[in-house]
Amino acid sequence: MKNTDKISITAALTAATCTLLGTTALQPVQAQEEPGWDFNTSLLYYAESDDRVQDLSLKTLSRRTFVDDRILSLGLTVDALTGATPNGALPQSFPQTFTKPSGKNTFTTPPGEFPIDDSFRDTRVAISADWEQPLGRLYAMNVGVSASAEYDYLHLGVNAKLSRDFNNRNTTLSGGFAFASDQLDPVGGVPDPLTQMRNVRDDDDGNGGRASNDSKEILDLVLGITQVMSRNFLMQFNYSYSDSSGYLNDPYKILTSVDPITGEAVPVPQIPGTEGPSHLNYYENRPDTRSKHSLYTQGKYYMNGKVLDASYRYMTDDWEIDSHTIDMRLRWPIGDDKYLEPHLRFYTQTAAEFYQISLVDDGQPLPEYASADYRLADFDAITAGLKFGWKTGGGNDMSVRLELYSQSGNVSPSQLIGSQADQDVYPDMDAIIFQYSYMFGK
Amino acid sequence: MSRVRPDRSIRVDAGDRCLRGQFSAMASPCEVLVDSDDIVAAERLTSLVADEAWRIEDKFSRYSPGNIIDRINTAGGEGVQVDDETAQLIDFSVTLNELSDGRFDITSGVLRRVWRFDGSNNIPTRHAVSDVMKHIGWHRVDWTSPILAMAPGMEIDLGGIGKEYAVDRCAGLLRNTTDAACLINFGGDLVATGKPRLRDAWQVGIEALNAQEQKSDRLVNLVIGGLATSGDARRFLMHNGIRFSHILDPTTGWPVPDAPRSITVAADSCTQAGMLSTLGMLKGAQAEAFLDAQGVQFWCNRGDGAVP
Amino acid sequence: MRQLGLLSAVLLLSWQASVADNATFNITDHEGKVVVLDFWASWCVPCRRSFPWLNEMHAKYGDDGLVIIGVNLDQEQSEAEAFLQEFPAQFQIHYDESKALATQYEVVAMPSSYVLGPDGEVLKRHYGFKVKKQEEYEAAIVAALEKLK
Amino acid sequence: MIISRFVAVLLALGILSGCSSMGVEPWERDVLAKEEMQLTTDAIEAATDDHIYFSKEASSGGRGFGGGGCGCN
Repeated sequence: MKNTDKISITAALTAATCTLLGTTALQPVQAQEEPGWDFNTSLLYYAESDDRVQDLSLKTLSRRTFVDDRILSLGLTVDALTGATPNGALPQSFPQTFTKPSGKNTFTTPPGEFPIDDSFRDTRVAISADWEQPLGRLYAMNVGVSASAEYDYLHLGVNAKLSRDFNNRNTTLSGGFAFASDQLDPVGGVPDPLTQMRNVRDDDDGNGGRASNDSKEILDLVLGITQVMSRNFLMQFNYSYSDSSGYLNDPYKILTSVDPITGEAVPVPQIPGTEGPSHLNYYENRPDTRSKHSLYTQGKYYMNGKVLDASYRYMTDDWEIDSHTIDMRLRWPIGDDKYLEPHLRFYTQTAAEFYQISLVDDGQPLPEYASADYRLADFDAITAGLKFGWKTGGGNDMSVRLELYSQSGNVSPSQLIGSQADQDVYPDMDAIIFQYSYMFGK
Repeated sequence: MSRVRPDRSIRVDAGDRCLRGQFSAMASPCEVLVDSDDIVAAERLTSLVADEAWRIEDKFSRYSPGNIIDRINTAGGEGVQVDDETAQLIDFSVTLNELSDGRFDITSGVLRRVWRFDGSNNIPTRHAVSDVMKHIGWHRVDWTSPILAMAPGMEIDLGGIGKEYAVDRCAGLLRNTTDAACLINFGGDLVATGKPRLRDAWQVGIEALNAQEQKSDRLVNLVIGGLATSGDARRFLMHNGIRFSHILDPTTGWPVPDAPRSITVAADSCTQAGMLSTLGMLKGAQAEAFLDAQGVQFWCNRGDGAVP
Repeated sequence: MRQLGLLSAVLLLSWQASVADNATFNITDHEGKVVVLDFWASWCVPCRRSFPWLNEMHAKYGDDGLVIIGVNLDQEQSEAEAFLQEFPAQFQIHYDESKALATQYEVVAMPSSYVLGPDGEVLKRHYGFKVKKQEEYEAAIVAALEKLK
Repeated sequence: MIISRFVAVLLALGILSGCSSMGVEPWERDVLAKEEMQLTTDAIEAATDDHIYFSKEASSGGRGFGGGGCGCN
């Protein structure tokens, strides 16, 4: 049976209607759907190897487009975090015991393993609101507020951006700032920097005389240029400056103090009737200011249907960390409502000047700053992933992406003492990122 | 069944930045929105529209004994002479019958003798359906205008065209009598004659019943033209897990498989919008492809919560 | 008065706006009329929003001497026709294939509309289309039409 | 360190020279208007990545403001 579904009967139907209604011609219909809300929802499963951090996250972004391109965006994120990151202490050839941050009990790590406090549970809720609107024909502005809360952390932030078009919208200059004020309420109080890990206590207020909280402020400035290179090629260049000040330490991170010859953790005599750390370790300390500069350039290139998205970022800061990031995606359409998007990302960074894998118990005074947090070390990371997107029957967009992210550290031999040389001193990590997202609405 | 005298009163009150005349006709709540603050004129226009709607209802409704439809359906095979308006409606339905390969057929009303869409699971037997099919099919009708003759047992029903036709007829009347922009809405089938002065457009909600049967209204800004919806998410049958929509294919006598729950179309007139939405429903799974080819704006709700 | 080519007669079916062939456009064709040249393209969202208003202006002032011409700047004419199927235009459409007209009127934004007086001189220029500014655009047309009286 | 200096200079050059000559006419923006050609095609994926890398690495942001707002690093 020939397919009559695709034939247009509009002309015949219009003629028959005009005859029926006795009119010669009908004015063409003028109807347009009022843009309503459109929604972008996603479920993320992030899990690191050997049961370190796991995050199950639900994100929604609701956008309401008002007449003349004025847009309100409301964001909500709920993260359920379990598992924990290494606390900075080094694995030893013997078991080690540590006091938990709450100061109420201890946990023991078997030999050869990175000490991890797995009692870590956290639920994080983040909300954001953002208003975007053109100002006249050449300017556009964007203002937003954000807030997020965890059991030990509260973030409040504002941001604003102004952009202006030049030479027929081929060049757009934009400038923006973001200011955040965060407050930390660590479990067991704020540890005094570079002091020894405490024994278990049973005093009532739980903080053992420590300050209960501390705060930090972050100011971000971004200057950007978006430049149309050709009909298929668009580029963006951003310079951003970020200045943080206040309590920048991680309250739960420590450094193992080792014997200057053997490189092994120094045991701590345990007074009978008390419980506490089995070996010598100190809480970390970082400078209370940090200023970062970064240059970012991104290009989008259209190759009859396929879109290449490549970006490079260079960052340097006054903690002597330099980093390079290369990120590439290629969107490969399949038919007219599906696509595949492979993703490749390379990242490398140098260590912070005060990063060290351990302290040395040689009677000398402790350094002013020291941290064994693996995120401040010299390491490389690679992300490889694939995203598949498709249009649903109702014309909405769905997508699924699966990515592997792996970090590997490079600790310079000069830092290694005694037995550390033939031991694992950097907690390499692999993680999977699985995200399903569904865009529907208007 | 004694016919309760229908309430034929009209009421005019203040609508949203316009005057709103209300009455009921064709078993639907009807309203006329007039973009003016002259209450006397609004009353006159509302009664003008209401009288026309009631005239068409009395003339073509299946429930009014003695009207032209009743005389045709009880002629027992004799030829019946029809007036010009009826002839035009019949000619229009013949065109629709051709354009839809026989799926739009005004003789298919008798299928209701075997199909009752009450959400239950009583499906007629194959035998019962084929029995009633003997009385269906425009090809069985002898129509040489203005005489129409049908075998006994056959019936015609203009319900599929009547409401939209009435809306457009009333719009024509209003265009000739007032410059004020008006919106005529007969139970969801509507037409707008022009842009209201104080607003960009008339705001009309499309009832998109999604899976959880909550209404999620999507708004359309209508300036000129018609909007019609066909399909009723509440009328269906469930039989061993399969949902049978109430849209029956006159060429088979069985419900159209994979018919959407409802379709709303925007077109130059309410009649065109109504016909395209009905033909869309009859296309079942191909509804979207068919309506895309017609180059009209439409909203097809398949009840999966996602309406394009 | 700049000499421009002859616009071929555009037969406009009320419900099916067909795109005129790409003969060059000639302003003298509309001697003694107010012409609104509206440059648009199918992929441009604000252009889509301006069509209902242009239709309304055509209906309102068509017989007072206003001629609206939608100059299409799509790369492919088929894209323009697909757009017109869904958003019918009551006014004339001209397909500026060589983009000569767009260059001549120095179009800097999409959409751009120019109100030309009876002698073809540009009286008013609007870049972009803001629903909020519809009254302002209409006022410019009414002012131009005054010149015809 | 030399590479990073060189790269920084390259970028600065890119910024300065990018303005005048290049570009398209307003009616040649059909490709640039496509959804997949926007600088950020999936806002949630971008925010997710910014946040993950903010909590696992010492650098952040670049495209926009840093992924911050948590005690996760």
